[in-house]
Amino acid sequence: MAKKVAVVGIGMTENKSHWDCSMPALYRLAAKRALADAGITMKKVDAVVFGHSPEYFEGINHPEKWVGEACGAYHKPLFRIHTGGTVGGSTAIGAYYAVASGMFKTVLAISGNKLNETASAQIGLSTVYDPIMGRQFATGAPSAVAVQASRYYSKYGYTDEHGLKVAVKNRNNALNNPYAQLRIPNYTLEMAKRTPVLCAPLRLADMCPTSDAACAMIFSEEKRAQDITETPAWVKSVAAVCGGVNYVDRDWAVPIDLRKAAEIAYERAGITNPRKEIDVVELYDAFSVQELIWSEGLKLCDWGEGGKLIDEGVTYMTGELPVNPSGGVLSANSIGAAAMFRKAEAALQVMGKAGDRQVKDVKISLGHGWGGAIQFHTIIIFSKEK
Amino acid sequence: MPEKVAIVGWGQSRFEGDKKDIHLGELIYETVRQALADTGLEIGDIDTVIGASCDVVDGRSISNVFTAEAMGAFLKEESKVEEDGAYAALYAYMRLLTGPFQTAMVVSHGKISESSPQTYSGLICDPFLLRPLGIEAITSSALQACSYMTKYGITEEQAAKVAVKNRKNGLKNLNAQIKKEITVADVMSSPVLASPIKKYDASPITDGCAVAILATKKRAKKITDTPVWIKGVGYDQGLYYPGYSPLHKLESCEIAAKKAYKAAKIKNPTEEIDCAEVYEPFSFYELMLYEALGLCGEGEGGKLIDEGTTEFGGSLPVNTSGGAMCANPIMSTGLVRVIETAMQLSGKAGEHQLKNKPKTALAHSTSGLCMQSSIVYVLGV
Amino acid sequence: MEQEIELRVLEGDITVPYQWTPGKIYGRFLGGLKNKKILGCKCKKCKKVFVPPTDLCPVCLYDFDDADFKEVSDEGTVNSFTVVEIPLIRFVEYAINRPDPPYAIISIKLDGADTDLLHLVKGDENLKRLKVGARAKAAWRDDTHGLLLDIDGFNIV
Amino acid sequence: MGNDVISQVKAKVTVPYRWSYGSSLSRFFYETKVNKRLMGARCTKCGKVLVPAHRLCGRCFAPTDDNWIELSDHGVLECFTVVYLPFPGQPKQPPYAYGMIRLDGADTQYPHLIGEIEFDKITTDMRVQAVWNEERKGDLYDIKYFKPEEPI
Repeated sequence: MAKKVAVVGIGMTENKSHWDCSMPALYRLAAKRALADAGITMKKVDAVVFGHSPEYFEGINHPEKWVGEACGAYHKPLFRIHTGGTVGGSTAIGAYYAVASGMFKTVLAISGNKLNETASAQIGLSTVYDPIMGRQFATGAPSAVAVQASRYYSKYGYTDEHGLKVAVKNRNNALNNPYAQLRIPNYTLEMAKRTPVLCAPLRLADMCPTSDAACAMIFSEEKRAQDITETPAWVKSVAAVCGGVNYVDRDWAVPIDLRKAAEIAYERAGITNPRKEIDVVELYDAFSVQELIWSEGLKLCDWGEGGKLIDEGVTYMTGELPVNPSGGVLSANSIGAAAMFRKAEAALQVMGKAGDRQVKDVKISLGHGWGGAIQFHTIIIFSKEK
Repeated sequence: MPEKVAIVGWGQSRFEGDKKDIHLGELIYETVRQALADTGLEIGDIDTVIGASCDVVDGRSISNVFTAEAMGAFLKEESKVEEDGAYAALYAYMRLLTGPFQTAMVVSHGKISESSPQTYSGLICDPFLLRPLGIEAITSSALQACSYMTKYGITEEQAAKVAVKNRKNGLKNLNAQIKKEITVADVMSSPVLASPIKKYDASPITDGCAVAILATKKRAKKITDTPVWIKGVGYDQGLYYPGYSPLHKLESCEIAAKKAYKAAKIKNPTEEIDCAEVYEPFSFYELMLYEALGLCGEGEGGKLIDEGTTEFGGSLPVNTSGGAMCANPIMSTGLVRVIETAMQLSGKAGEHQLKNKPKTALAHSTSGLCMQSSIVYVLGV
Repeated sequence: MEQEIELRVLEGDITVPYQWTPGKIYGRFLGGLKNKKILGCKCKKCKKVFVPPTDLCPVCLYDFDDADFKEVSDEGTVNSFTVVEIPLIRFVEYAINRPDPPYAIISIKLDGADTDLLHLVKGDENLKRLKVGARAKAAWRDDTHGLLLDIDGFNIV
Repeated sequence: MGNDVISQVKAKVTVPYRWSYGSSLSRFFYETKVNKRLMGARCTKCGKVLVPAHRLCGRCFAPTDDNWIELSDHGVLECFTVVYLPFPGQPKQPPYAYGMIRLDGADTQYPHLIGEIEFDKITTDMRVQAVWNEERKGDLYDIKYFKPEEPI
């Protein structure tokens, strides 16, 4: 049966263009910071789970081979997970299972990307589209999510202003996050509305930036976790569920795959009323509108009520259930690390170590990620109490 | 960790050099259905699915985007390991040890003919130090072969014997791609690819898919009368830059094997292991693997093949399936080693079943240039 | 099915222009090549000189820094080699590129280094004299770009 | 001299591929090329109709019926985008509009371009119809684009 597992150390790099840093050095920075945070060395780490998103972002196949030793993996067990945008979440979940299985006591999960190794991340992202069925008119992630946005807005009668309000909320939250890339003082809805439409209905303001970043999390079993830190973030449950793209009927505005993941995660964590029981959520808002859609999938509100959350101020830092205090993916997106940042931010919140972006009295937090053609979802629920 | 998780069923596609006529999704779908039929399970009985595939092989970034549904993963707890399927089986094993899952399906696939082993392996190279030289699987392995053979006085004929042995074994394997008996002289006279590696020292280009179904102890016994238990598994990653490594030995494999033996409580592998399936992309690697796996002493790989110990009728048969020499479906080759081992242990290997049914056996896989990473399973009945 | 339908394929490629960041360690090694110098990094813990250097000593996990750089000889001993006979797919295009086969890839320990550098040997005369244990010396290009192939190859001494 | 640090290494990577259509897509695009027909396949379990016709239903993991169904080349535009964002090597030059079209008789969506309409007039749930290319090669572009449905 599953061992109790906690996060005992977190390391983040800044999200920016790391022009002075090779890809191994970028991962190294995150790994070192996580070890320092836990106050341990690699000697105490039994295995590494390595995450990295599409190979064509940096043009490196099996990047874990080159980059692994920068994560301290010399003669350690290491395997790599790759599930697209949610890889950081999948990697953290992989490390969770590596510990929960009893196979290892302490495992380093690390994930990242260096999106600035090409002129545009959309070059690589467009190769996600099937070469026979759709790559012909791909414009990376923005065009896919714009299609999703148009469906969501029209299905429930919302407008692009709902998305832009999320963008403004999260960008203002990002001012409290030293690792965020977009930190724009006094960012207003008027400013967001003035940005150009890039993929209708999405404006520049609705979209995430292009970052280089890595994130690392150290998972430990119960006893060692308590030895390492007084503030472990206990993993209450994890879930990663796959949806359908081309062999199923699909309503882009209704993420049944995320709903399934949420139901699994809540059941395992003993959560019956997520809106009440969860104190803070970090979700994968690569595009503003997705915060509304994912809120529904996560059962923070009913289907079609996502827009109301932002209208009613529920998800602001001052609201009933703050979402993305870090500024979210809208303020920093390296893709490979982005979903791990969500998990790491959620863990920091229950540890009480989230600095200026700390929400008060967090007992339960949730970190989410999506990837693939918007069909892979990962969730980890953390608790302050064991 | 004895008898907690078992391999209970499997499916293998036909391994072919060029499955040009089959869409990747169709290939996966048919192989998964074959595995389900093997166990009598329905897709609804599978609790979690772990894929193994590669963006660069598929020419589709985030390779599981369009294949997950063909794996039967829709609305299931799914993940993807971007390594050989033997590593995906490891992750499935971890998941089964934790409680929420009773069954797991591991699906690995690759149609390398849609791209090339050269671009697949060449892109593993870093852009500064290795890639400018034309390093890829053949050339990096050739450097390693030179180093190993020079250090221990291993001859090209000894390496050729591996190719001869495995291709002979492959004749009896229905799934094998290469079915042609060759002689040492044939190997020696085949064209040089990168010295000392010649055409017949190399594994073929293979498209294929492999599926394994794993289950917890409780479920396994309900699914099959012949569960094959994962007795121990070890894996390790060594140094990346070939100029940093002692190329004459396979350090990561040595460490992985020690860990697997420890978990399985194997003290003397030569006595306790009845047969083995190893991933030998080039003939000489099998000799190096004998040493790294502790099946013989250091530098004695050549002697072991000379003595016939690892032949089909020998005391420690290796690659009774024909190994990678007879089919090397990239991303699946290692999982096929696990499956073939399970086939021998469960007595289901058909024409290539060993006469004395083995009780404890070893499966090996690798990933990266110069076998940088290795995984070793000890399986048993 | 009613009639025989041709099973189709789509031929294409994935083409991406890259601008890889070497960072301070690879970057300085490549900068050294531009100046026709071979630089390595000495690990403060194990004292080994890594040529070429990577960001850290992978064994000691010591992060290399500017102060750890050390110039080594451009001559050394061949530890391993392979003569490439088959044409390999050219999937990458740098400012300067490797030759067509036959050429050799060698693993060479330069004097003053504790690791091997992987590089090339070209030309019939060199290939004839190439063997394990042979001494070889870098042949520099006239025009250097800060790339590994600023060394055109190694000549057997 | 002596302490130069190279800050970037530039190179172009080109990886050739040859992707297989397989039997279903070969047959689907044979139909678009030769017969100007969009074919769907019905799941043998849930009865839903998939387009393009595929071998399996992802929801049920059941095979589809070999007897394919001819679908209308008219349908409803369920969602769409107008792309203005440019990037190097983009397969199609912006601006252009594309969306997901639920063809009459199908349960899944077919992706395609939207044409013959000003971008700001495109709406979700509008009826559209295929405009076929005179010269067809057996690919997605056997249809040029979908345009607003003409009144009958």
